[in-house]
Formats: sequence, C-alpha cells, structure tokens
Amino acid sequence: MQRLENAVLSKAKELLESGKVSRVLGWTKGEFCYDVSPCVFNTVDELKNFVYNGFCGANLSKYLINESKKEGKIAVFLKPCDTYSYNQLVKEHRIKVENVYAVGVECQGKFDIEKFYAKGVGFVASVEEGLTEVKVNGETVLNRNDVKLERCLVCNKKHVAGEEIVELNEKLPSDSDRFEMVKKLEAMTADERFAFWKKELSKCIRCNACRNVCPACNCTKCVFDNPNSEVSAKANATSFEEQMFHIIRAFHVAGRCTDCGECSRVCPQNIPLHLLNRKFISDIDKLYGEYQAGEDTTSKGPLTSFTKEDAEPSDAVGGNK
Amino acid sequence: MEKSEQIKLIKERSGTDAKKCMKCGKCSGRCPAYADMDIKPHQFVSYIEKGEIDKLLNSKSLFTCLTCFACVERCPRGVAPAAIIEAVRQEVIRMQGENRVKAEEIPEIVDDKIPQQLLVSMFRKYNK
Amino acid sequence: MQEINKERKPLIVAFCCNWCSYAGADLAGSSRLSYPANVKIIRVPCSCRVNPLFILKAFQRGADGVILCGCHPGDCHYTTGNYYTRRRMSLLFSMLDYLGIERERTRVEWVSAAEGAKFSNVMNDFAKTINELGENKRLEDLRCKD
Amino acid sequence: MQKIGVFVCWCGSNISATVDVKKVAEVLKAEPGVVVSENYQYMCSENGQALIRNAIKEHGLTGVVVCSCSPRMHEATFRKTCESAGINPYMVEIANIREQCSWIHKDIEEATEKAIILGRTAIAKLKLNAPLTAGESAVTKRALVIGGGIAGIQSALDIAEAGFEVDIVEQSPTIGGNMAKLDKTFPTLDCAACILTPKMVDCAQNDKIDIMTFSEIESVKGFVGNFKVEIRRKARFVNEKTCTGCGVCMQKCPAKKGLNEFNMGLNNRPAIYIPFAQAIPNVAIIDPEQCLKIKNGKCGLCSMNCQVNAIDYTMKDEIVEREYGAIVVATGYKPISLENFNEYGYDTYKDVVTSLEFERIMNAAGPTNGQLVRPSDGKHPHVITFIQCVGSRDTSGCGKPYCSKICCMYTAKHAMLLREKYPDTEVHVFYIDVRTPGKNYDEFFRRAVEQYDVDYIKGMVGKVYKEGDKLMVQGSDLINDEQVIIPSDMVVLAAAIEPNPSVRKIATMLTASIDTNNFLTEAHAKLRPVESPTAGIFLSGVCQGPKDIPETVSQASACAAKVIGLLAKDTLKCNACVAHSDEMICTGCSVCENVCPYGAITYVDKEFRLGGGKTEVRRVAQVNPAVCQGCGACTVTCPSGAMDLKGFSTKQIMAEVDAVCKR
Amino acid sequence: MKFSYYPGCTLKTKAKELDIYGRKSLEALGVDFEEIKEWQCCGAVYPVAKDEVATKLSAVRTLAQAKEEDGKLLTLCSACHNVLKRVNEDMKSDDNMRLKANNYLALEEAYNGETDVIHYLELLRDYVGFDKLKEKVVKPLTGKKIGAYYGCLLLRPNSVLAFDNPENPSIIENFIKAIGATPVVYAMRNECCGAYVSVTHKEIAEKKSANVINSAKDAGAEMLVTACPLCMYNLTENGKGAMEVKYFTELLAEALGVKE
Repeated sequence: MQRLENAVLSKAKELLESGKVSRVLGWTKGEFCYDVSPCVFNTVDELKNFVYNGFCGANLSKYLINESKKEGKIAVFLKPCDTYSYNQLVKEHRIKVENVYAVGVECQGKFDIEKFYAKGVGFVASVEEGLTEVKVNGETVLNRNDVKLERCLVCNKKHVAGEEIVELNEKLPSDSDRFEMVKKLEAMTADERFAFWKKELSKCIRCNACRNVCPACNCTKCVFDNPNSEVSAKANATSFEEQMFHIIRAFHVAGRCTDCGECSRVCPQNIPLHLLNRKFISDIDKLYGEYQAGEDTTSKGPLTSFTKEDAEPSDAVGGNK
Repeated sequence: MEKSEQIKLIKERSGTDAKKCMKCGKCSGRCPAYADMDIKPHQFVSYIEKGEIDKLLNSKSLFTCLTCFACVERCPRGVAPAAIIEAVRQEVIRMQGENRVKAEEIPEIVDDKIPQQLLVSMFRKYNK
Repeated sequence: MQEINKERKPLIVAFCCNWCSYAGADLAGSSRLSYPANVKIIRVPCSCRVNPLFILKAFQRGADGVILCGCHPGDCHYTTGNYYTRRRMSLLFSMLDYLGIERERTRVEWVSAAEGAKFSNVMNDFAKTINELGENKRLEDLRCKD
Repeated sequence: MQKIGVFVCWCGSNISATVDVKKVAEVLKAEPGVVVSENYQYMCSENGQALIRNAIKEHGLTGVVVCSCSPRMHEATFRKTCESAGINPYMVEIANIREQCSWIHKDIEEATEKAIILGRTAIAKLKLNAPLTAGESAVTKRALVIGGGIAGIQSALDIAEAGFEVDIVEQSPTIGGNMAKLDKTFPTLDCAACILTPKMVDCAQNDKIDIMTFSEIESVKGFVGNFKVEIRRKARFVNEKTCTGCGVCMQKCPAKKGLNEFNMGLNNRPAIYIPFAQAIPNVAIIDPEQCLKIKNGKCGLCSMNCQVNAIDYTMKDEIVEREYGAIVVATGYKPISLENFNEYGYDTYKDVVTSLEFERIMNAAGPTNGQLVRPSDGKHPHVITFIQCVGSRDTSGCGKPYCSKICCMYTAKHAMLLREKYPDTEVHVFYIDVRTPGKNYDEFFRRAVEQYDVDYIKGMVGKVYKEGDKLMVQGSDLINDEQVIIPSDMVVLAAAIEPNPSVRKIATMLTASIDTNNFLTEAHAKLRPVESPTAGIFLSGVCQGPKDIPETVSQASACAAKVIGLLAKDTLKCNACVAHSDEMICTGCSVCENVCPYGAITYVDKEFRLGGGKTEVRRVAQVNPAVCQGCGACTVTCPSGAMDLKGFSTKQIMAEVDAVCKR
Repeated sequence: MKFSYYPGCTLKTKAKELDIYGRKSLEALGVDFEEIKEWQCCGAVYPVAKDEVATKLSAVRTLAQAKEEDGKLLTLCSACHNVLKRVNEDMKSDDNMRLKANNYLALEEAYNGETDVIHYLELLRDYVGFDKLKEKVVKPLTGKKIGAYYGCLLLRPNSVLAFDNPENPSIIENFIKAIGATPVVYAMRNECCGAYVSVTHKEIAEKKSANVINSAKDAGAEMLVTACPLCMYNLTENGKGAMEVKYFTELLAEALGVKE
C-alpha cells in the first residue's frame, strides 16, 4: 500500500508542478498514524505531510463546496464512495466543477481504529497494509476485514466521477448485504425496535458532528439553527427532540444520501446513524426501484419524481409489528 | 373441493387474468387448430370467467390445442388463452385414471422415425 | 384553560387539502355526518404542503394520531402534489414504524370533495383505532409537556 | 403586537343550537392579542359586516378572526369587508365552527369546547399572518398557435376575429394538417377540401394572422401573459415572399424520386415541390436530401427557370423571437406505425394499406386521381376487407390502450363510399365493437349495413396471408361461431392514432402536463377541458385526446374563447399565496424545481454582501409569483427550509398544530 | 468466451444430423464450445401451468451448470431452446418458482437466471455475424430455393424468447442468404406443424404439415430448413415426403465444406 501512497503523492506533485491546479485537497499527517485529517496543500513543499493510507476515511467532497469557489483550480482525491457524494453535490450545483480536477483513488476499505483496540492492540504506532491483511506495529497480523469500517465491509462502489483514477490493484468486491441490519431491525417487534432506538438515540449529545460531516447536509443555514423553522433547538429539552432531529435529518437527505457512512464514522457516541439512512434507501429501492444517489449528475431523485402506480403509504409500511 | 375453489385454482394455475379480455375474438381468429376444437380459445377465456368449468373439463379442445401460443402472442389485452387451456388440461389429467396415453400402447403407434422429444412432450401433455 | 382541561381524550390532528378533503369535510358537515370532536382539522392548500415536521410536531405536542387527507391520486388540484405526498408519507411512516412507533397512529386517506360520507367514515374509523391504541404512551415519557 | 377582533357567528340556529356562541366569544376575548370579541346572528349579513367594519375602525384592529361557516363559503366575503374597512384582506382567518363543529356534534359542551379550540387556532395563525398583495402582470396581446391543422386554423381564426394578433407555427410546409388529406367527411359526406381550404385561405388573408410553416418551437420562456418564444424557421431554400407558386420549377426538376408525403408515400414528387395544389402558403420548398444542386452542386434547373429568382440554395435556418400572452397547443395526431402488427402483413403486402392511405387512393386529387386501384398492380379490387382497432384498445404493449374514437365512423364512411361508387365491390368489416355516439352517427353506420350491404363481422383478424393473387384474411366471426377466411383483393387497416411525436418536447418546454399516452392533460377533465393546468396554455384538438372534426372544431373555438378572455385583460391578478425563497438560506440545490408543476422556479447567480466589504456570488432560487399557484410542494422538498409559502407558512401551520394540541 | 453446447436427447438419437453438423460447423467457424457437463433432458415441453415446479427442475439444473461454466448455454433444438429460455426467465422473474426451485435443488450457490440461453441461429447472427459467415462459405448453395420453417417454439412467446419478429421473422432467411442460397418467404412459415398431437390425432398433424408445405410450394420453395426434430418428423412423415426438409446445420456444414 506504500506504493499506492507514493503513486497518489506523485500525482499530487505532478498536478501542482505542471500548474494544472493551484491547490490539492488531500489528507495530512497527524501526530499518530491514525489521526490523519483533510488538508489543502498549496505548494509542493507542503506535500511532505501528504498522506494516503487506511485511515483516510474522511470524505473530501464536501470541502469542495467552499474550496471550488476560490480562485484557481483545485485537485481532489476521491475514493469510490466519495465520488458519489461528489456527483450529488455537482447535481445540486454546490460545486463549481470547472474549478475542480477530480482524481479517483484506489480504496480497499478504510480502518476503524476502535476495531484495532477491540482486537487487543493497545496502541497503534504503525500499520503495514496489504490487500487482505494488515501488520500492526510490525508484529500483529490482522485480517483487513476485521478492522474495516462497517461501511467498507459492504462497499461495492466504483469510481463514478473523476478525470483520472490512480489504482494499482482492482478493488476487492464485497458480498455482504448492506441492508442486513436494517432487515434484522425490521424483523424485530415494534417494542424491540423502540427499545433499540431509544437506547441508541438517547446517547446523542447533539454535537452535530453527523450533520457537519454529511455531504448532503450542506445547507447554508440548517433548519435546526433557524428560529423561523420552528424546530430550531438550542439544546435537547427531551429525547423526543433527538429522535426528531435524527428523523428529520435522515428525511432531509433521503433520496440524496449516497450511503457514504460518514455520519456513523464520526459519531462520538457510536450511534449507528447510517441505519436510518439505509432504511430510507432500502424502502426507496423496494418501492420505487433501485436508486443510488450520486451515480450520475442529472437524474431526478426518488422524492422529486413519482409514478401514478406508486404504492399507497398503507401498503408501503412493512416490517414486523 | 368446492367448485369455486376449483375455478380459483385453475385461474391461478393459468397465471393469466381472463377479466382483461375484451371479447374481440382475435385468439380464435389466429388459431390454427380452430377447426378441430369444440370449444374455441376465446370461449375458454369466457367460460372460465363465468365459472362454467364443467364444459371445459369435458372439452375435446384440451387435447387438440397445439399450445403453439399464437393466441397468446396476438392477444391485444395480454390474456393467454393457451395458458387457460393448459390449466384446465392439467386439472383433467391430474384426476385419477385420466391418463390419455398408456406406456404399453406406445410400441403400436411408434414408427422408427419418431423423435424422443415427441414422445416426451406427448406424455407431458396427456399424462400426469 | 381550566374549564376545558378535563379527562384526557385521545387527540387526532387531520391535515386536509383545501380543494378535495377540506371540501369533503364540509360536505360531511352539511350532510350532518358526525365524527368525534377530538378530530381537529388543519387546512393546507395541498397535501404536498404537509412537511414531515408538522406531523412530528403534532406528536411532540401531544397528538395521539395524525391523518393526512388529499385529493385522490390523479385528481390533485395542482396536478401532481399528492403523488409527492404519497412517496414522502410512505417513507416517513415506514421510518416511524422502524423506530417502533405504532404504525396505526399515522394514516393517509384520499377523500374527494364529493366524499362527505367517506370523510366521516374515515374519521370515525381512525378515531376508533386511536381510541383502542390509547394515548401515545410510547412517546409520552419522551414528550415535552408545556 | 396585533390587535385582533373575534367575531362569532350564530348562523341563525345552525351554530348557536349546538355551540354556546356567547361563551366562545367570552373565552376567546381573554386570548392575548384579542381586543374585541363579539357575537351576532348572521355575521355575513350587511349588519354583521357593518359590525366588523365598525369594530375595525373603533379599535384599530390589525386582524380579524371570524368563527363561522367554512372558509370555502365566506372567506372571500369577510376579506372584502375588511379591505373596505382599510385592513389587508389576508389579515382575516376563519374558524370553521359550522361544517366542522356544530353540524356534526350533538353535545353542546363538547361542541363549544371544540369551537373554542378552533377559534384559538385561527388566532394563533392570524398572529403570524402578514399583509399580502397579489401582484399584477401585463398581458402581451398576441397569441401563438402551435400546429396548423383544422384545430389550429379554427382557434387562430376565432382569436383573430376578436381583434387579436395570432401566429400559427406549423412544422410541415403547409397548413391544413391531416384534414387536408381526407376525401369526404362523416356523417354528411361533404368533401373535406371544400370545407377546409376556404378556412386556410381565410387564415392567409387575415392580416391579424401570421403563418409560419416549416417552423418549429425552439424554446419557451416566461409565464401566462408574458411568454417569450423562439421559433426556428427551417430553410426551405425558396424565398417565401417572392415565390408565386407557379409550379414551373416542379416540372423542370429532374430529381423526381422523393416520396410524396402528402399522398402518404404512395407516389413520388420532385425535389422541389408544392405539397398540394391548395397549399398555404402556396410556395415551393426544396427537399435537400433529394436536390442534386444541394447534394452535389450539379443542376440548378429550378433556379434557372424561376422567373422571380426565388430560389436560394444557401438558405439557412433562422430563429425568430416573439412574445405572446397565450399559447394554444394544436399539434394533432398521426397514425401509429404498424411494425408491431405484422400479422396483418402491412410491411409484406402492398395491397394492405392504412385508412389514411386509402383516403388518398379514394381522393380525386390523390395518386390515382380517385380511381380505386390496388397499389401492387393497378388492378381494380373487387373484395375489400377492413380491419378495425388495429393497435387501438391494445394493452399488450404492441399498440395503444385507448380507443382512437374516429375509426368506426371513417371505416363506415369508406365502406359506404366504396359501395356507392363501385357497386361491383364486396366489402367486409371486422370489428370488435362499433362505437358511434354522436348526432346522426349511428344512423350513418346503419346505412352502411342496411342500404349499402356492407358485411360487418364481429371478431378480429388473426392473420393476413397471400395465396396466389388473393390476400387471405383469417379471422373470427363470433356471432356465427366460426373461423372465416375471406379471399380479398385489398385490406384496409384502421390504424390507431397517436399524438404528434413532437408534442412531448413541446409540452416539456411549456411545462404543460402530459399523460402516459402523450396526450396533454387538461386542467380539469370536466370543468376546464380546454386549459392546461399551466396558466396561459390552452389545448385544441387531438393533442388533448382522440376527436373527430366536429368535436375538434368545437374545442378549437372553445379554446379561442378562453384565449380571447385572457388577452382582453390588460393585466392579470396573481395568486397572493405564493411560494418564496429566503435567499439568505437557499443553497440553489435545484431540488425544488423538480417538483414544481408550473415551472415557476428559476435560479439566478446573485451577489451577496458578506460584510467587511466582501461579497459572494451564490446561486439562489426565485419564484415567479405570476406563475406560482401556491401548492407548496417545493416547501417540503427544500432541505434548507428556505422555501416557504405565503399564507400557509411553516410557522403558521406549526402554530396551528400547537394550538390544536394545547389541552 | 466458451459456449456450453447443449445437445438434448433427440440430437443423440433421431436427430444426429442436427448435432453432428452443428458441431462440425462450429469448429469450422472457430467458435469455442464444449458439450455441457452432465446435461439432462430439458423436459421437452415447457410446463405452462404456474403450479408446476418439479417438471422444470431438470432445466434449472442444466442452466445452473451452464452458469458454472461460462454462462452461455448454446441450444440447437427449438424445443430445448424454448423450454430452457422460458424456465430461465421464470428463475429470473418468478419469485415463487425461484424460491421453490432453489430450495429443492439446494445448489451450492442459488441460481437466479444468470445464464444466457442462446440459440445456434442467434449465435450465427449475433456472435459470428452473417457477413462473417458469408466470407467463410466455401461451397455456396447457389440457386437453391429454400423456405425457412420457423414453427412456434423459436418465436413464441416473443416477450420471453425475443428471437425475432414473431409475425415477420427474418433470421433464417438471412442465414439462407449467407450460405449462398435463395430464401423463399411464404405465409405459413410461423404456423404450427402439428406438434405432439401427431401421435394421438395423426390427421390433425397431417393437415397442419400439408398446410405448411403447400404454402411453401406455392411460393416456389424446393426445400425447407428447420431447427426442430419434432417439426422435421411432422413435415417429413406427416407431410408424406412432399417436400425435402433438412436441418439448418446440415446445410451450414455443406456450405462451409465440412459435410464429409
């Protein structure tokens, strides 16, 4: 995987040096190997901190909303899943495409640091990445799948945008069903579901991390911050408001959510927020035909189109009682 | 079995919706076996819809329909008369003692040119 | 407020589109077809004006059932509004169900301006369902009381 | 702080019998913001209204709540009352305590309690009302008619007659449409050309009417009263103004292999041609696919022989922009293609023809000069078999699910004309049902059977095949319970009709709704049958649904009346309860545009001050208040909440929810 | 890409010509194919009734086997083609059938209609190309007037078979042109030969076959080609030898110069 990082880095250098772009949006090193963060590089020199490894889970597409408005062209590195968010933002006119040079980058799934700890690794100093295995701190060999983010375990996304792609190995397919947990929940009784969500959602501290990271949540002013919307809430007075916040947030991104999984990745309370989005996606697929947001930049979303034969709400609600 | 139950079963087995028929008669206009039928393709659709199943169970047409699917292909309403005939035929041949061809009779009627395919399809059509 | 704050009866909020269902409710009225008084109607121009927020807000404020009525699909005064309503509410209701909230508490019905009897029947039936379910207990302890 | 007046109506005993109106007025008086609360027997009466007016003046009210019958009944009345007393008419809210309270509840206590809640809800909403003014927009006094068939011609003539200017845009080189191709018309059997061509000439001579043939709609912008339309005038390579239609060029042209469109391709025409003798404009046109000069630069005979130098081989398409107040869609129909119906042998046998081709064969000005001969060998046919419902009422996916409506009558007409003119012929008609509703229609059909001995066979044809010289028509005779095979000399297929294929593109440009069969949708099937739901767009003729000529002409005139009614106004009052977007919040994501049925939303790049002398350009949505009808679909679709609806704002509805739920 | 060649029962016995010449021609055309492993009888006739599952299972087994190979199942006999293609469609679109068949067969991997069922003629048209075929012909059958006999099974129901225009097909005519002969179009080329009633109602089959043959004769055909052993039997035996009938593969092999 070192080779991949080098290839991405040299692509970044080449683009800056040739003057094709004036800035590069990528990831920069942190204190430890796992705390990389998104960063804009303005010079070749700055690229010495450039990094591309298994911890580069962050979806860079949302940063382009502001970055693409600035002077000069910016290069951005997009993992397959990021390209869907990118397309969706382009569709919604949020990115000035003429200022962006998008480069697809190979991704074999990104890591969840918590899963290393769960595997008994106390501190992660270094990770050597292979396609199917990783070597931690030069000694412990782990199955790559065991330390992947949930979203990466079920990912079969391909690059759907980008002028070019940096890819050394073909992406390994996943045969997991991303709707497995949704189905499991649907199979529970209503009481069990209620208990599940009450437990999960009551953990919410309204830190807004999910909203801030979500590429679909890109409003200039969020309804939850707008006193005129009648739902703005300073803090959560009740747990109902948490529920409301998450339902409304999921509804606002329904049909636009690309299932990038960033909400769950960044949640400090580990609430499986993606299960709300996936419920909408699974219902949309079932009721209105399969739809993947961000697959293109022109199609109408499922909530802004209809057929005369659509299911009635009474028939649409499935699942166990 | 209740008669209504039997009709329902036959309808389900046919997989086609006889109610969609607009009685244009195109199926019978297209049928190449028309001359050899007592009950005609369009009548199968009509009788099944009216529930007059006894006439159909005794029809000679069950065994002269060629299942050539010309009626199905040309129906302007997407009804499949041949599938109704087949569904009734199954009802008949699945009854006790209704096998139309006995294996022991075969040598008499077979000439040496007859392809296996013909024998198998005949058994499938006439026997359960 | 004292004088009307008696024993708590289940409360139903009905959003009705101006052109069909609200007129249907008027017809139920002029035909003297009764339905329970705990059904309260809110007039909207079209069923597609009903934001999921309104429904959640109603539950938050103490409604025990929410029903949304609009023109029959194909008859929308604005041509297409109720088609969007149908999709939105299908997804919203399915989500509420997914969260474990009784699915019987939400409903969409298409009632035309001529269907006074249907309006009254629908409301009687829905009120019966909600009465049987009782108060929205599932949300009760979560509810903001003011 | 608003000063609100509450007015509780007894409606005689209609309300007061079940609702304690005095108590309602009393309780509501205690609501914050309410300065006066009255009750009266008939609030809608002159005295009642005076009571409201006086209270407004006396207490300086800013808003009024009337607890009475349904707003659908008297909202307009009370709005006028308030307006006359000097407050904005949209500062009125009605609490419906009759239809939705007193009339359906029996228990006085219960009904009174509900009436109070409804009153409170209206007050809660009213507190958030803002004065609204319905905008006005000027009307461009000119109409556009898209399509120059009988529908378009009739609409244009009627509009011009009322004194307004009209442009007809027709895609083919002449107006006249399908009707010009017909021989006789049912049920009177008068000749189509005799009744149509005078109207065509009227159009040409009317100085209010501008005819643009061989032209197409390129783009449509704007809204009712103010449409801007780009029209592509396709190059016809002949100067329309100078050409005299003498026809010499046609005789001289050496390339005579073009298929004659007017004769349904049954014979040929030269590369330069006039579609038919009575064409309007009576001007030649060059088919560049056929013309030797345009194809390879060699020829130029027409130009050499043109006395007025009208020919210009280098002519290019031209775009003209015009403004209109109203647009009439009259795009008409065409028979469906028969590629899915090979059982009738249309592609295989020359003597199997469509009814429209048969019209040309029977027409004295047609390819055979009106002589009935077979296309294959020019022989006179003796047995002619008609097949109806070819592709109509077909839900299998091969044809169209609807009844084409005109086929039964024209088939009866063909059969009758045949037997009349050629008594030696034998005519058979296969039919599923004969549908002849209409004045003198069934009588007409019966004449074909009773007087002209046409053989009507109930049943459909399964196969047409050739045996020797004959076309064998094999079909069902359901009445006689037999399968018949009719050896025929000619077979005529009553092909289903479908809307002109260009209509989908046009409807999209007009944001007019269209159904799955490509027929334009009317605003209301019964009460507004000639209007599209999109304001300012009107429907004339078959573009709205299958019709025969009398119906088409009626609809075309009805349509013209609607257009005249619109153009007669100098300004249009718009709906005041329209959507509007908060530009500070809008992200320009364009989701709302997708759900707007009226095309009222557009996007602009707008500069915003950020403070500190900085500015930012953002894409934001703008709603055209003249086009918006106020459904609110956009408000729910908008993720940011930037889009709201005046008169039914999110805050207002939320306040109502709150008030209704308060215990 | 390798085609899984499905001969079917009759091609191993009464219709050997269809099989042998089919294989030889494929070799001559350079098509990569191999006889599908452990094939079973297709069932000979597609069970139309919706409640029949067991009778379709042998076809499913073959289809699943083809999926394990390269996923391209090549058929010759019209009946086999009809059965396999329609059962395949059921496995794709009929939830009930798919569930029951998969439960019953308990394959290692569920079969959901992934295999492409391709008739030999479709292979010639879509994979080889009639133009290419024409180039490979060494002994063109110049001057031979041949009528194409389609029958029912290749064409209907078109919604599933999607073989050619069901009322005005052209694939066999194009094939005839490609091998250098002259196609004769006649009205009854898509009518039934009499099919299975041949055994019990011989008179009907005779009538049907005569109808086809007379129509072809009137149109000037000297010979008929077919892809179906059952049609072959009816047209020759019940047609009383009124017209020469050959399998299309035999003519193909002849034109390609690989017939003995």
